[in-house]
Amino acid sequence: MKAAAFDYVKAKNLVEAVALLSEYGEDSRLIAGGQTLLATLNLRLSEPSILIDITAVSELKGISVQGNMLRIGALVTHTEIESSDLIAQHAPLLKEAAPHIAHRAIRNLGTWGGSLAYGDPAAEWPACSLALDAIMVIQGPNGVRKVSAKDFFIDLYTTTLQADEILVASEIPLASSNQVHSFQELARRHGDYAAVGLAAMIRTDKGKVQTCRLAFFSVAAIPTMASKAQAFIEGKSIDAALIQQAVNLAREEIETLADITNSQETKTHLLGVLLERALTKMMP
Amino acid sequence: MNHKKQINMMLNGKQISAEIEPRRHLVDFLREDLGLKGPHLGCEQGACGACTVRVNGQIVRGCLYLAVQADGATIETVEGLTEQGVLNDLQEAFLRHNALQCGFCTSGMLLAAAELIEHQPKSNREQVREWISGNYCRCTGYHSIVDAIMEVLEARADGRQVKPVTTA
Amino acid sequence: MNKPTDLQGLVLDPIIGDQRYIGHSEPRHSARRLLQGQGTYIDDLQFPRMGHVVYWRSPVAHMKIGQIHTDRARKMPGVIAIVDGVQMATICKPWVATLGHLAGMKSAPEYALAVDRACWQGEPVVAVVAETRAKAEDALAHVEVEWEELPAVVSMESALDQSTPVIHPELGDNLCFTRTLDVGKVDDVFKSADVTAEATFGFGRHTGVTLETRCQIADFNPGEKRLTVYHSQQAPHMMQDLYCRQFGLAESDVHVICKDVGGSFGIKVHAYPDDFATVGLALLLGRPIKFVADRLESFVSDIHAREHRIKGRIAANKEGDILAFEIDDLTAIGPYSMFPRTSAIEGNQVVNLVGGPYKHQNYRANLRVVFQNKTPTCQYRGVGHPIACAVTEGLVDLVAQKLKMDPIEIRKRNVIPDNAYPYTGISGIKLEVLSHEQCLRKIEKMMNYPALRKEQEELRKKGIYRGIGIATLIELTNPSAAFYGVGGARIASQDGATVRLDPTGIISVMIGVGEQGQGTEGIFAQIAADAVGVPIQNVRIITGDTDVTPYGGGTWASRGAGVGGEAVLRSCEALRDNILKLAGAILKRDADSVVVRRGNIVDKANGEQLLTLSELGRIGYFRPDTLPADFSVDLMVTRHYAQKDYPFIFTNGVQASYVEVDVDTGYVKLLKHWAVEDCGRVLNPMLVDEQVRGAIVQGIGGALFEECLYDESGLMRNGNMADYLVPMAYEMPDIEVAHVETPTKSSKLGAKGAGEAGTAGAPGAVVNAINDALAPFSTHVFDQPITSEKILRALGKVK
Amino acid sequence: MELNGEQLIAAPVSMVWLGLNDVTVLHASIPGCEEIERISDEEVRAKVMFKIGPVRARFAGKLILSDIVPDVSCSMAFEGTGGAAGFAKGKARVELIRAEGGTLVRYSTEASIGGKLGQIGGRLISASAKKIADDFFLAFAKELGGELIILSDAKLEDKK
Repeated sequence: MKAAAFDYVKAKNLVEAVALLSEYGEDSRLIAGGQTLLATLNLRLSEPSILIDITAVSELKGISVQGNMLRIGALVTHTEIESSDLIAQHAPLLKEAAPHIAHRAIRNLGTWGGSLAYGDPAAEWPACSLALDAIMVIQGPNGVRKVSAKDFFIDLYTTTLQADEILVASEIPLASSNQVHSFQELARRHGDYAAVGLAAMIRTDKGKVQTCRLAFFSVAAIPTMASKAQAFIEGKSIDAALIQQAVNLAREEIETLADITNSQETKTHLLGVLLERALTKMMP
Repeated sequence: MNHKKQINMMLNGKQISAEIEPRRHLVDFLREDLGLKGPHLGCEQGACGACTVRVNGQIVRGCLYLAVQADGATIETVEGLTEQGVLNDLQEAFLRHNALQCGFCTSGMLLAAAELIEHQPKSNREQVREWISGNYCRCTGYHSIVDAIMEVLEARADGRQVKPVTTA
Repeated sequence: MNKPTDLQGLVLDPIIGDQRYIGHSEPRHSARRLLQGQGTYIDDLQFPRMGHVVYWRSPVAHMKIGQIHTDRARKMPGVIAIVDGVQMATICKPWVATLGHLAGMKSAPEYALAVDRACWQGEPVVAVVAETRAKAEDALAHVEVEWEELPAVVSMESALDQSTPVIHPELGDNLCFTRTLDVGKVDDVFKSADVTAEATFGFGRHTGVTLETRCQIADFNPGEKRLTVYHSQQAPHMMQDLYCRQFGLAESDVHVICKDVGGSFGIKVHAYPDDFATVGLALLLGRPIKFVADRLESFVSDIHAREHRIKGRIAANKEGDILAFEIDDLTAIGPYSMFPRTSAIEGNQVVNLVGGPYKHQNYRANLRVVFQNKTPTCQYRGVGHPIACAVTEGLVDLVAQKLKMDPIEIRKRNVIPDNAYPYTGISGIKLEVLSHEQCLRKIEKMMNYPALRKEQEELRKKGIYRGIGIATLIELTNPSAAFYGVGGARIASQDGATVRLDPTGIISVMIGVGEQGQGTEGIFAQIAADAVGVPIQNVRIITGDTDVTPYGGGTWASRGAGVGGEAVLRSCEALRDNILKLAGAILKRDADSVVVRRGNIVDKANGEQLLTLSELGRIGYFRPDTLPADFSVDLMVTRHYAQKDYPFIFTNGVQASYVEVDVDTGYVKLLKHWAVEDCGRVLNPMLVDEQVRGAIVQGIGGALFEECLYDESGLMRNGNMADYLVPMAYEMPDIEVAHVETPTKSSKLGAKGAGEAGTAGAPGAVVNAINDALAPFSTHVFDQPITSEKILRALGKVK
Repeated sequence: MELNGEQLIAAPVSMVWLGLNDVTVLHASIPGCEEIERISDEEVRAKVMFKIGPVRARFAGKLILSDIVPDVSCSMAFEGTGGAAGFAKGKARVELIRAEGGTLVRYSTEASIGGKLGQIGGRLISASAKKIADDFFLAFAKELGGELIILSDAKLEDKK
């Protein structure tokens, strides 16, 4: 399976990348890690006329702390996240999630930004970005705009990114000392897309949950927050009874989609199991 | 449509340049244009790992990386890494444990294992299994591959050389 | 160096005076080139003027082919030719794949490229040849085939219904083959038995997923009118014969060469429509044509296997004696029986093998093999065994559970005793000599069974559900002509080896059994080195070339070591005798007074070194004038071996699996796997271990992960490597292997096959372990692959 | 794959019916529609760019209408080929029901995706089909100058 012919251009900087994107429009595709795109091109399930390589754009690189936010550049690879001390310190959920993404050779090239921009409902980073209240930094022809993760993913494989925009980075509030997380994923084989997954984070204050984020992936068309369960948990102390009620709420509120081997009902069941496990783990 | 691009790269220690179609992925370039048949194609969708090569010191799926992206990069394949360092140790251990049968996955498996040995020298069997879980082998059932990699890890931890396999 | 430490259990007497290699874990030295990326697989070969073919394949399960528009495609850059089924049929005859000894079997004529109709998603319809693969794919996108969808037969359950359309009307119905076997008094026994148990066993369709896809290069030289096919194949002589017959060529004009094969497992022992089409293109175009299946077309065009639904029941008395088995097997094979081995063999094997390890005297089996519009199925590693074993062993565990008997105890009580051989199994199979009792004792010890049971019990109290599954098995190997030859298929069960002493003392062995990675080259070198008496590095093995090797069957049905190895042994012993005669002539002494040891002729009595083989070679080849006038120097010898004592030489073994089931999620973790196998004389323990391990993992694949999923219109939904789940390293357990050696007397070597038994036993062991883990919930799962959803359903957690 | 659903459109039945039969409205409503042409009362042909995630495939297809009861219901059979990418085919039944606030469009669809897309896309094909249906009705409602009133999500039933 060989890709159909296309042209290739490498952008030197962000301004040029945005200009190229505007110039070539619909027929062009951005290539960063390329781990989804190139498989699609090899299969001829997409035949763009030109690829715009953004891997040299320095504005998209690097992990840094800026004020009370952790900035993860769109080009940061899964491997970089896995091995970054800054991530381990300020967004440990991501460090825990990273090894679940495919396999080493893919993590070495695949990027944070690529994963978010595709918004695959079974991918880890979109859910993690929801759980951590990430803010997406987006560059368009008319400047920069910021969108919170919860407004970023709008439909299957669809984000608020416009055709002429590039995801530059994400900003994540630094993990506070009262913050704990849990990452749960069920996949039939290690590294496969999840059957069901959950990125969870809570902040507690005096034994009560102050903030609760339960972001499920591979349950619906987009990464999905269990907002009723979150609201139910917030302000309360976690105990076995609360966990059971939260599980029931989450199972009710999330309308699951079947996949190739799991029915809706199985997914609903499994998301509850993962929630129970996550909450139990995060219980003080 | 002629979109051919000029590329230069360091391949197995030698500077090379070529003019290629952007659609050519790295392994097709290595195999078809340069005659390096060590990396294989098993799926061309990034699932099997047979095409694993090293780009700028890291393993990648050679079918999910364009040759044109390798402009300016350092590329290493099994051919270039054979008989030196970690790869040589692994080759001897693979032979001793019969950690290959048909050999089609082997170059990819060796490069994946080499990166493990460099990055996680204290891995246990489970961690070895996790690391190579992106490389498909239909023949061995993986047990002997894990044995072979463990032998190299243990030898290196003890500061020992992996013994070469000789004939009886 | 490199001497194994695992030989304590192997106690057989040597077969050769100075046996240094046979029975030892000698590494496969020839594999070194593969480790260095220097193998020669088909896709590595490049020839001048080579064209690359891609196929337009049917996108639907069943269609009428309308007009084929190729004008735009022909104008694409680099296109060499576009050929359809009608044109291809002018040079390649269609075939009907049946076997004479499978009474009543039927199938329909099948073409290299579909003519008029295509009957499964993936059937090749149009060939596009271009200068490169990419250009061929570019042009393929512009081939337009008008098609009209025809009703498809998808479900095997309704394939024989009156209301279901008949795929090939000339056959009358969708029944390919049926067989009934009824021995003893099954009905009476079930009526009066103390206990009976029954279950329905499902087996998902799966496929081989060789890492190297199917591939070949066909080259027709118009000058010499000779066809050379470089093929990733298991049976080169069989393919030579088929190309001759389908294209009307003389045997002398067809040359098949198999170099390195990147995995085969039965996937590459069949003759596929696109094999013939690629050869046809070479003949039409007079140039080399390369076909390398891409992964997506592999999933819909490589043979599939194992789509069975079996209703089974078992009867026993209260003492725990198994009295009877009964099965009803329904299996679907696609729209055509596969050429030339046929697709009825798998079901037939199931009938032969169910209950095989046991001594019950009542058995009934009913088999129906039906056509449907899915990819054809055929023989794939284990052929019927994993199905028969899972059914048998599942039923045995069910009845043991009812009797509250330990699974090992019930097996010990019921297996055919080790001293009862030769024995005729209830299905009529002839068993030369097996060792079930010894194997059971060994595995019990090896896995420390009582301790494991205790651990299981302790953990259950903590809500951790582990299970232990046992599966005994028999496996047919070293087939005689009863497998194919008697049915009219020109597939050799015999194999030959030619061995030559080269002038410098090198031994060259040419043999029809090829290397697919299983290590036959390695064991042939071991046998040759010992049998002639030379260091192993002085042996060279040449396989896979119909111009060079003796005529033989190739690699299938676990015959390489047992049949090929025996041919090597016999030819090498004959060569050794000729060497000794020549040594006698040179040394002017009795040939009986000298022997060959480690490359030298030595005095038999005192070991004195008399002559090197290179000196002997020099004299034999270059100075025959110094030898007696009537002395004939014959330093090249051929011997053939056919196993004729039994239809098959059966092997046996037992496997055990230890699993943990997460009863909240239905996920299964494989903790450990054990196998004791008896393949007769073990030629190389390491290689046998590795065959067993690889085969076990292939069996586990079917038990837990692999399945070709189809939608209701007959379209495959997961035909790619991300969604068809092959076993990967992380989920697989460590596998401990031990051996019992009961040699076959049908050969001097005493070796039986070892390549498939792992696959035969693993699914049964794993499924039984899962059901053992689920026992506290009084539920079972028998539908493979066992997914988490099926377990959750069994547990009542989802509907 | 089965896709069944209901959409409430804030427009009268007759207008919805006209819209469903107006190629201009359909052109604007079908996601990725590049060309559309009415061949006869019963047949419409279209070219559609199918865009989901990384996939872009151009389908050429036709829609055959039958059992037409104006303002009430119709059946349609559709098939489209996306060249090397695969094809889609199926049939749908559409009913219009007068409802409070507008027209209830009830549809039941059986579809299958074949070729490469079907072989690879299994994981998300149902979700993709639902998205296409949702996008269509959203745009369709807008075209009619009304709006889509959210009832509940279309029900997906994935028969294996």
